[in-house]
Amino acid sequence: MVNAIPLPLGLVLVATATIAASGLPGYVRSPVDAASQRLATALNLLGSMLGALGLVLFVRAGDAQTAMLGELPIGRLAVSLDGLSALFLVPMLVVSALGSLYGCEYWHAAQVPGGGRRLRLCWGIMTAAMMGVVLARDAILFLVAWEAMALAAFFLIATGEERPEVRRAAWVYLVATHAGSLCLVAFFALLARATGSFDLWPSLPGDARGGLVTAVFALGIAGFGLKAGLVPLHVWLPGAHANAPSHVSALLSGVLLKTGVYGIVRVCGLLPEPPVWWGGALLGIGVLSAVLGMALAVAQQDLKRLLAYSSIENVGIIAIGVGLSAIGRSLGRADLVALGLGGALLHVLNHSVFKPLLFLVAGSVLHATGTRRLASLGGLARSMPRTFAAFALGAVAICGLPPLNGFASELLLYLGLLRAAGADSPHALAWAGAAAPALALTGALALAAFVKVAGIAFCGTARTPQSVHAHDPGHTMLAAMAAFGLACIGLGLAPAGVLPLLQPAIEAWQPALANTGPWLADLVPFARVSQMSVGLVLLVALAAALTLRRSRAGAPVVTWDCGYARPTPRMQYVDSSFSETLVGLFDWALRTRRSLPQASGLFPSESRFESEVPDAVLDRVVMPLLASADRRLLPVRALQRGPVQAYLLYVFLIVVVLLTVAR
Amino acid sequence: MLRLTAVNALVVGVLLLNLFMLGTSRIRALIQAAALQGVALGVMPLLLIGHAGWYAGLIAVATVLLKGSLIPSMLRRALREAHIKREVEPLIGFVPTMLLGAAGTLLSIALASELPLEPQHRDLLVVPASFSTVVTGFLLLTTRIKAITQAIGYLVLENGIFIFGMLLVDALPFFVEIGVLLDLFVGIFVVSIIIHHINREFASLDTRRLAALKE
Amino acid sequence: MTASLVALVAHVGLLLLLPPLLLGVINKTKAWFAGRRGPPLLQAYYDLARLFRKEMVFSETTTWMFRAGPIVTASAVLLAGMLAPFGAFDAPVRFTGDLVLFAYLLALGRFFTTAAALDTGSAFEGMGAAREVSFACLAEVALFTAFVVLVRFSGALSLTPMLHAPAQAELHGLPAAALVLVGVALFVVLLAESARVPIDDPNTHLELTMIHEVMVLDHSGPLFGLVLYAQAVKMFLLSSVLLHLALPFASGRPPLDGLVFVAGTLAVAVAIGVVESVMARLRLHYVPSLLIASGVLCAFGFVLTLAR
Amino acid sequence: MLLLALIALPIVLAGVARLLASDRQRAWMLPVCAAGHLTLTGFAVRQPETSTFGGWLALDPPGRIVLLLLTVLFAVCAVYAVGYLRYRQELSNRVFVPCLLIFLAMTSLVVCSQHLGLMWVAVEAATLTTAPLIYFNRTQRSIEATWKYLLVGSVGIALALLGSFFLAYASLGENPSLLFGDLLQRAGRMNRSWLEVAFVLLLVGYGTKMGLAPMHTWKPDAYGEAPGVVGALLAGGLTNCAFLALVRVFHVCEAAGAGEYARRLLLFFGILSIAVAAVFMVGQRDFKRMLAYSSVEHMGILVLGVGLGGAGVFAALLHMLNNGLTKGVLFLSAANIHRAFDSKSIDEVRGAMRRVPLSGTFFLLGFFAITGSPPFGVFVSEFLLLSRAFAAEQYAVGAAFLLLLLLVFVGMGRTVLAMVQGVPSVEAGRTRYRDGLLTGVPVVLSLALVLLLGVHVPAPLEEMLREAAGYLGATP
Repeated sequence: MVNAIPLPLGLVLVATATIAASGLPGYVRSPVDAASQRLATALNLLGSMLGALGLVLFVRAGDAQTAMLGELPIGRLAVSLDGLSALFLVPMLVVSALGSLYGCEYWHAAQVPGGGRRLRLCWGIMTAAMMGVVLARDAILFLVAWEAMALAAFFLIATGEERPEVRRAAWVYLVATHAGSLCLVAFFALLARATGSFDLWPSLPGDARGGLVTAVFALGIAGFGLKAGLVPLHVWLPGAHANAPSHVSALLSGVLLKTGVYGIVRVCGLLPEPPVWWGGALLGIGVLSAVLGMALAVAQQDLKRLLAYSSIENVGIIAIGVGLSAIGRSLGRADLVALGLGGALLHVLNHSVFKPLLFLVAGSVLHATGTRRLASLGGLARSMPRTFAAFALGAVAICGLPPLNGFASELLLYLGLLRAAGADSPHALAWAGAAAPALALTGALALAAFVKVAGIAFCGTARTPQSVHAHDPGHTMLAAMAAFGLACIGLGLAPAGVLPLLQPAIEAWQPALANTGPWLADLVPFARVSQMSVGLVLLVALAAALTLRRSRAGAPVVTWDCGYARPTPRMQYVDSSFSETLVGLFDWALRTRRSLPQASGLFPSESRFESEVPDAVLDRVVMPLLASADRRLLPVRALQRGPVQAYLLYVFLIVVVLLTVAR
Repeated sequence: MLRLTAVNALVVGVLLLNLFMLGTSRIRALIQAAALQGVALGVMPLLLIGHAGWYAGLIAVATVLLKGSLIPSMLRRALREAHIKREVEPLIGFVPTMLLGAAGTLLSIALASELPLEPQHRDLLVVPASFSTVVTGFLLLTTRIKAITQAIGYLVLENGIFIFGMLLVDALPFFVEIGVLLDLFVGIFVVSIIIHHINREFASLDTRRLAALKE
Repeated sequence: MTASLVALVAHVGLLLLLPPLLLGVINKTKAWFAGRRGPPLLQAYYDLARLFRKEMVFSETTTWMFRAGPIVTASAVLLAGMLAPFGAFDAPVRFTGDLVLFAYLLALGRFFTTAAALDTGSAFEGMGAAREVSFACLAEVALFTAFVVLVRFSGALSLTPMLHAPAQAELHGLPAAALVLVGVALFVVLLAESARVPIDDPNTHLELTMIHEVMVLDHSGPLFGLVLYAQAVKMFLLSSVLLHLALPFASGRPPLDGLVFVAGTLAVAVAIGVVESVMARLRLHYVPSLLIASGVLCAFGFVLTLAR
Repeated sequence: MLLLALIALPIVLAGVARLLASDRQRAWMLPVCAAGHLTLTGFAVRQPETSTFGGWLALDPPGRIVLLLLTVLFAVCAVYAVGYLRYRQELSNRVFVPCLLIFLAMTSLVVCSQHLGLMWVAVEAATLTTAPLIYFNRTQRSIEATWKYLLVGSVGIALALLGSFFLAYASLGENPSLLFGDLLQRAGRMNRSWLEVAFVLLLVGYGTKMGLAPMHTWKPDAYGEAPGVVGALLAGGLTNCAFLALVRVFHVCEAAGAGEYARRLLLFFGILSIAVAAVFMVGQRDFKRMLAYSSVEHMGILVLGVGLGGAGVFAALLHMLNNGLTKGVLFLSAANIHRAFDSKSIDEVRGAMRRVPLSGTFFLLGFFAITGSPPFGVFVSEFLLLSRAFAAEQYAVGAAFLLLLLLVFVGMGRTVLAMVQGVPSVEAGRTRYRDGLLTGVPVVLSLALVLLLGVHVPAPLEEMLREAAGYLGATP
């Protein structure tokens, strides 16, 4: 029973198919064949173009479109394109295309074992599956797409499986994602029990309350939160992001996490008027994730782990927005809905621009120097200037600083939170305002973290020969980074540009807004923000012209070190000392492991100071728990050691028990 | 009436054989007892079914033949080939096993009394006997070490079940009975082959040697 | 039209010219406490003029980031100045949420200042940068909590109406108490952000104990001038924000209000000077406690507004 | 007649195989027989229910499904066995091949027999024929496994016989009979207490053959030591025959009004089996034993489904198909890996995906399939089962089910990934085995079937499943 498919949706579906097939060429031709890799990238780009075209047409048309493609053993192949799905499709198309472009040089078929064709295959499958996730309108289809996505991601993370730490990261990810999938299976089963069908996304009856609905909410948040990486469910995230190839990390952080966000948004939309505590809980989790995530990020000594933790922070920020909109939904505060969800979704878009950019930068650094350890980098700003420029863009953007794109989304969230605290809102709601300082704190922490990266890895002088001889990557990688960088600038100078995407998404979630408003454009002075950003740029240009052009510069000298004339690279500040104060402030959560130097005697011998910050949840809670469970279960094994007589005894005993006790 | 007493007498004999099997320390004697039980089982249907149908007789013959002579001889051969001590080695002593056997008998009588019997079986001891024989089989299986004694335990277990089959001898069609007997025969046959191999591989029938596979 | 033009000119004029005077006032106050005559009031202006004529010296390790530091900071701070109302006068640029932009422009400045400091590769400047970003985290929390309280108090999401609210409302009871708490907290933030005692000591000579000054050791000439100037502007802006709470006064007559504002800012400067004279600099690891305390004050203020 | 042919054909060919001189030709008898059996089954499942010998042999709806699974699985394994025997030329297959064929005959008999006694005879016979198969490798370990398998299995099956007698006795009265048809007819008049005891004994008895905990103890040993192809046939064939027997008995009990009691027992055994399997899979270093425990787990899922009743029965029957075929994938690919490394401990086996790419990859995929990842079939049946648990308000059962599934995934995954990932250590037994056509195609084929069941259950098959579920008194 396939019905007529509207053109935009059709284009998106074709795009999905194209991208899904993009990895296949590597299997018909020789694996180490760069041509097939280029073909794969071409297919990816083509698919993205088609998808983008479809989205443009959809935004023009404006109304949701559905199609039925066939049947499954249980459930149907029902897909639909509404505002929310469309918005989440954008990062998928962009990051997948640019990432595979970057991969052409970064993971060149001729230089990696096996030609990286499994990577390309899974890349296409994962992207297509993610598109399927947001398009699916049937629980079973959703689960199929979800699992395909999760498994493809597993293979992508496990690309370098010859290294044990990669295997461990992939394994942790696999367990986490499976736990999440089981939660979702239960979630959809209960949902089907509540609504009587597998259609997505249903709206439960307004008076639906009680255990069942609560269980649905809890399971949904758990399942999707595991994917999104909300604290304390983030255990898999840092390892996976750090150990995957960098463009894969970009895809994971830029897009995969967002599918979890998508699910959370949908879960909060299940009830017309959800209980207030739903939004409250989400807001709390968001604050926790944002603050702890960033605190952990500041403490990291590995570039990619730092970026991974900052992803946790960003997801936390998004969760704050979603929670706020849920609260607004339950209290009938349309403005909070618009601002909260708008901010969250805008941040989804922004984060999928600057985080991939930063991961690609990290990839270039890794490519050039072979290390991710901040303390063994340094001075890269001189040896790889273009990469440094890209990084600076990404860093300013991710700290939410004007004039780049991070600012707009945080502004929306601040407006929402401050409105919640506004004079006319009740006390219970005003507490939501308490999230604003938390948001500010994460902003400041982010600034600390990225100044640290900029200063330790890029500025100063090189600490190791690798970073002396590092060099900018080739045009392909630079092009991908440049594209993201330009997006940062564009979205920063003209955030209003994405309103046509945002407004329908919000209305898809809260249809009432469509005719009553308030519209996002009325709540937020986008024009002013653009003007100020442009003004800032002009002002900087002016100041630069005034100071630099008409003033003379003397001959370069060594850095002033209070009279010490011969500074060495080893005298520079390193990352751990840079973040020492902040780590100290958060030690109650981070619990740094320190090995202090033993200095004794008049002339103490050489000794070292080391400190590392383990993951707050994985290394402190989960692993010990599992270990103890292992120990507990071991004695049970003795049952299977017995002689055959013992085995026969079991049979005999169970009969006796059943005949005597169990009757 | 006379038939009933005769049957009950046989049944009591079977019960005594059970205790003896639990008590004896010589494998040969064990095999003899099992064979004797088999013969008793063979006779039983003739007594139970008044109108001695042609196939009741046939079953009786088959039973006596298999349980009484063929299978025991196979076991004896296995015993002969395996040059081992002729003693039964119990995991727990003989006396405890006998006590357990007695307890099992009591338990089975209790269980049997719970289950309502058809009028024509009311005053028969067949059901408790079959249960206690089954229990005996289990005891032999679980408390004896040598592979061959376990085989005998299995035989006794089957005997117990067979005793219960007496009650349905006219309900069960002919060649199911035969099939059951045949299966038992083949089973013991295969078991004795395996015993042969165990003896060849391990130079003993001590099942405690069979402990390589475990967690 | 002309009125607004005049207002704009006046605003920009104050913003550009007044800040260095505050430095002079502070130094005068300290000198007076110490019984010295001290440098002339306009010393800061002379210094700036001299610096802008000097040539610049760059360390060979530095890159464009080092040059960008002062420039971006100064521009950001000046742009922020366009958002802040001066006394009874509205800010020339007002829109919903400009308070966020205000705070984030200061943060932008911090980003580039610290990055530029690290660009020199000097251990001391790294030290300063580390302290700056760490303490800023706490200062930001205090600042935004203060904003939340003020929003709750005024119901406005823009600096101008928000800061004018205390002058218009008749103050008594809990809200007034909340405002007092916020005022104290904002004063601490002001001291921290503009690197004054007890958080930092602008004219110590031991790099190990400095925060802001140590970050700019390598700057010279016009760039260093920009650094000093930006710092002064920052102080001026924060004290003008504080002023609305300390001196909620608005007569309808512009000349008078203008006078009140200038006097008020200078009074704040005097207050800073007094603090610098009577207090010693805190040991570094007490600084966080002080900033957290100011944040807690604001939190109390928030609770008070709830209890309204 | 057709049914008789189904049983007779393998026996005849077994005789032929016995007479043949060369091992090579004898091996080829397996595919030949499989082809014949497949076609016969094709006809048999189409035509309406026919009964021969006064209703002793008949193909009831559940039987059709088991027969289908049986013949498909045997076909796959037959092709594989040719390749396997070619690799193990040093061992004669004079016993192996005929036993395999007789095993097929006996299992078919189980499926077709409508008589409690006859069915028992067939199950016992099938058990006995598999003993030599398990002992194929002629090692001390294999003989130990055979001994344990034989003893535990026979004792369990003996209990089933006693149970059958009890069931007969429960329905004793005018012209007694053990035909399921008659039993169902007079179910209403059965004696409850006899019936319940009978069900306990039959459950334990056939449960032993299924490998439900705590009667599963023979399984890891037997599956661990038997050749992979035998393991596949045991896990996918014999266990399901035992399950069929159990379902038929349960059907009688339900008709007799003891369904509630029976369901409680089934739920108990289901959860217990899954739990025990999960516990023993965690940290399992021998991957064939791990597969055995996985089989225990899925037998538990089957009885759990029946115990939940309603749509659960449908789910269980579907799951039987999925599990059987997936077990084929897992056992056969595991056997390939075993041969490629000459070890079945994850201490030696590493980087299987590098040394035997096809087997390694499909073993991994099979793992994902068996742990219920969509789009593989197991997911569908498990999802249906869970929905049924919730629909029946058995929330605790559903939750326990999910938690145990996670535990199983963790336990199994650690072992599987350790095998397939990484780099094979050079000294780890370099054998000459590499993936070949005969040992590779069957694996691919059966996984393809599992995938097909996941994305599209063919209409006739679904019809059969519904019919079977309906026959068992459950409306899906």
